[in-house]
Amino acid sequence: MTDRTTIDRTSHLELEHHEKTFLDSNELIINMGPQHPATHGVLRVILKLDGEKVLGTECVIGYLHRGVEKIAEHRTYTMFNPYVDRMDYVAAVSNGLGYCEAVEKLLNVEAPRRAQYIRVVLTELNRLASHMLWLGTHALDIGAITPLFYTFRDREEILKIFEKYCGARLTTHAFRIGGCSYETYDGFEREVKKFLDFVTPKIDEYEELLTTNRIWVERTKDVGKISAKECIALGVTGPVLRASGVKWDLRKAQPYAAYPDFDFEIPVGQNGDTYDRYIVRMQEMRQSLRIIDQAIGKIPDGPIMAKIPKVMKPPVGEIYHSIEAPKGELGYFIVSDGSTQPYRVRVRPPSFVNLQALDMMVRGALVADVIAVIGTLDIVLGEVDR
Amino acid sequence: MAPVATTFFFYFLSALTVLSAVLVITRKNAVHSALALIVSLLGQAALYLMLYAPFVAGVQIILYAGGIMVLFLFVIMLVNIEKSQREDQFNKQWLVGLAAAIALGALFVLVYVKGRALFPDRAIQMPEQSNTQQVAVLLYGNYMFTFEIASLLLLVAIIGAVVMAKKRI
Amino acid sequence: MLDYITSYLNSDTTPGSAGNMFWAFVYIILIFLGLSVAVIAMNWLERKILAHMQVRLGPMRVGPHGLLQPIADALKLLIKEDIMPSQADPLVFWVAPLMVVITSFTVFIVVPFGPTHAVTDMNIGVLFMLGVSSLSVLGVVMAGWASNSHYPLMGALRSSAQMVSYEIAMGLAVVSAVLMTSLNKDGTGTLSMIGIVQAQQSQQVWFIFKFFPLGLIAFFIFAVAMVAETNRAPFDLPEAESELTAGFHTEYSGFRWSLFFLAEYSAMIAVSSIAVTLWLGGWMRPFPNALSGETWDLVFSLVPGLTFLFLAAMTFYSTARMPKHPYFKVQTIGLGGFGAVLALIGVALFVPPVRDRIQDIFWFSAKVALSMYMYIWYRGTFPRYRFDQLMKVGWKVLLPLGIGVLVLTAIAGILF
Amino acid sequence: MSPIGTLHYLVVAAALFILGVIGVLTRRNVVIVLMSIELILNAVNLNLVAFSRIWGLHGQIFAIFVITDAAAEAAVGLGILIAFFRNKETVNIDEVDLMKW
Repeated sequence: MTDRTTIDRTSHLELEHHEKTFLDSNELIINMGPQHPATHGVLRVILKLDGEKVLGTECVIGYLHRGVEKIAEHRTYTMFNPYVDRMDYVAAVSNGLGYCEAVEKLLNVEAPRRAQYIRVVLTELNRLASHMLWLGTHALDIGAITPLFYTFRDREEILKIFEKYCGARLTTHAFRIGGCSYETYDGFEREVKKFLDFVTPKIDEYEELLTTNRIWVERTKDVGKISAKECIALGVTGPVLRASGVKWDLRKAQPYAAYPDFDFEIPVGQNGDTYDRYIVRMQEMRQSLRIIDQAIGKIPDGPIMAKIPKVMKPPVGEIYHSIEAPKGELGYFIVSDGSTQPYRVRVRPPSFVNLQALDMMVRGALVADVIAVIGTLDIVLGEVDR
Repeated sequence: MAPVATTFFFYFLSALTVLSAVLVITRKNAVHSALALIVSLLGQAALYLMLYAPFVAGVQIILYAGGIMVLFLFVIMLVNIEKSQREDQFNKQWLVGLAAAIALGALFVLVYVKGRALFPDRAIQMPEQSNTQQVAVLLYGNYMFTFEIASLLLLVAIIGAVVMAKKRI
Repeated sequence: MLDYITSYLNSDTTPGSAGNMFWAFVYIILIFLGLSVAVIAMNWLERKILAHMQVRLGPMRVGPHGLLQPIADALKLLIKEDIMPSQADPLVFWVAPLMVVITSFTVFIVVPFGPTHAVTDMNIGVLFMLGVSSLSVLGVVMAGWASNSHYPLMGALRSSAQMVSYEIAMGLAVVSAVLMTSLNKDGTGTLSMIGIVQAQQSQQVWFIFKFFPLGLIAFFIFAVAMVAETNRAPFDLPEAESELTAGFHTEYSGFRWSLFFLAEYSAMIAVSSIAVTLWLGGWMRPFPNALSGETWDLVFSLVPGLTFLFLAAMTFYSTARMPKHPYFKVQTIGLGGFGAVLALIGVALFVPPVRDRIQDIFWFSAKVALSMYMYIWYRGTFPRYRFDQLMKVGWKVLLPLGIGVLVLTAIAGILF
Repeated sequence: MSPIGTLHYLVVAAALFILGVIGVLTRRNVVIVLMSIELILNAVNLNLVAFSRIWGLHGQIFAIFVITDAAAEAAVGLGILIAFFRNKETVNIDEVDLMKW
């Protein structure tokens, strides 16, 4: 993608609009980003505008490229583990879970039950944190500044739990191949339960501010519509897909970790517009709370690490394992040549794939909608660029 | 209100008005012209105030400076002016323009000399505090029909402008 | 000369109407200073109030509770490098902020802080205020154009369309209030700001409650339109941070930017004072006829002093709660001093001659302050409108509503 | 009575009128031509208001009507300008030489 854009960034934009528009010579080409308050990092969107109307977009990415996949080829399986935290840095726990489970599958080991329960609790907490951050920034983009501070206040509690558990707040590196790095600290269950009681009314508070807010509904209803068919064609996953009415969640479709043990629902929207995505994510936050509530009560006793060799040499072969990250399907494709280092690691990041839908969603909309749609896609540039 | 320093303000304002009118027709950049025109219009509004016509002055500010000039600036921004700035700004008719100006000036002088009696140097005392009320009485009394026609004219202008500027209807 | 100065003191008109230039200048300077102080205070209050709405503290470092923060900001802006883009149009770039700031200060010459506390009383007061404040859009448009950059240009286009659209609804609401002034024996209305308040006085009702709910609806239309007119949330599209980075003043920095800032806040105060004058009884105290009589007059005349004493008490409470660490010694003393100044003002406001003169100004300012608080509240609550929705609200909701209210007010005026 | 009489205002108005005529006749930019027309209309207004001091308020009423017309003229004129610019990509008045495209 980057290559193509360096050659000719706007040619395909020109081709698709033969019809004459208002003051043709004054079509504006605007560079939104990489330094822009609403592009969630360093996304650069080239907008072709007719007044306020968007005629086409082109995403230029790679400003945060660190070559994570290449780095993997020169690290042992264990050494690469912390790197995945740096991809989707607001959902580092999910990244770690996906990688660890993929390698475990390659090694043919399974993490002990206790470790899997801890994993579920932490991953769902992380999903909450990610959705909270999304809600705050998305609302900020649309102009509501207050929800940002509310969500950050509550996300802080989650980060405190992470910090107590593993010492890090953002790039947690909470799991190890074969289990968890750390045993839970004293009072872990009590604190998580306290957090659940604390956060449940808070989610109502966010909804009170936004769900029936006239301006919020007008700004999000019928904005950035995408149908289920288009979603599937583009490979869009996660809440964006579910808001279009497809009941697809890897936690149910291909259960992993301890998810089969829990009872939860997959929230689904109908219209596939920004408002539905908002509702779906809000519902998902409640479902996450439900899962945590079930899991935290019955964390089994036992070891937290499976028996894995000190020097990891997976058998020759390849594996694709994907999990439901907060933003969609996060997949790891790992090829092993039998040595201590992976031959190739390919990450299927949800943000990168979802970002493809941007152009389709904003064609013919207004500039303000581009901001709303970038927000609703919930991209993290660390993950898009890797 | 007792007028203060009428002579000074008259000469100051009329100099401002006329000089900015000169700038309007000589500036290369259309935005600069518009800026000068705004100054000229505001100067005229002040002159209206000196002529005890506060309502006209208010209308001048709110409609001309606040409405029409915004429209002008809006259109200048829409049309590509960099190109038009590189072109020659004046056409070949400057001779005609000069002749017209001289002829008009001569006409004005002539009219003044011949029709001096038409300008009695008296002024009726205008009650400034009730100017708006009196204008309103005239506007909705004697000139009611004209007023309605003016509103019709505005309606036609709205429709005309929309038809002209819209891409397709 | 001294006679000229003292002769005005017993006059019962504004210095402008009395033709007394000395006092007119004094009033202009007083208003200018008061406005600057109000803008500085507003800056601090907005940040503090917004912060407390958003579960944070706001400025806390510069001075006790960040009281000196606006001054520090002003200093920073003044000594900051004033950047002009190389491709900008220097003249227009230079004139635009001046235009905005001059227009938003000029309107204050007709704002009546009291029956005699205005620079002048114009026959066309309201028209003058609306007209001059509508000139600020020219400055905005010029700023956007002169920056020679896409974001400012889009901000300028948005702003010109927005301001021109909302002016119409605003004008209709104003006309329906002006119509109410003509409901007296001789049937002559007035556009004069002082005349409008006097009309409310003689009709014994604030126009917001007149012909309920017509006055209320007109006030509502004005209240919405004035937010749009001053480019504040939720109508802050011309400077929408998340869309156009900073809209029309993206390329401005330092002193010129601070002029835009100054103009925005004084424009907010200006439109608020129009609303207060037209609908909220201007300088009149609450319930002037229901709670009339000497006793109530006395009670209400104590309110300004009590307000300041209350503020002082709050300040002293915060002073007592300051950390006892020696590091905070200067700040604690400063806060206590500030409280002492407030208390002193409060006590001074109880002295009968001062008390009588300050009454009108206090009630007017209190109503304006309430309106300013609403501005902050909107900003903390609402998301931003989209451009087409903004236009829809302006043309399809407020304009028909305004026409309807105008017609109904006229009918009600004939019937009752 | 101040030394400034009606005549002074008429002279200013005449100067504005002449400047407007020169602008209309010599400029090539349509926008500036339209602005010059505004100048002419304003000169007329100044005359009307100046005369209204002698013969009563009717001049001011006429000035208001002229301002109304100016608004209508500006709207239609700028509409035509945009239509013209869309087709010819220029604002040069010398190139307005066709009645229809």
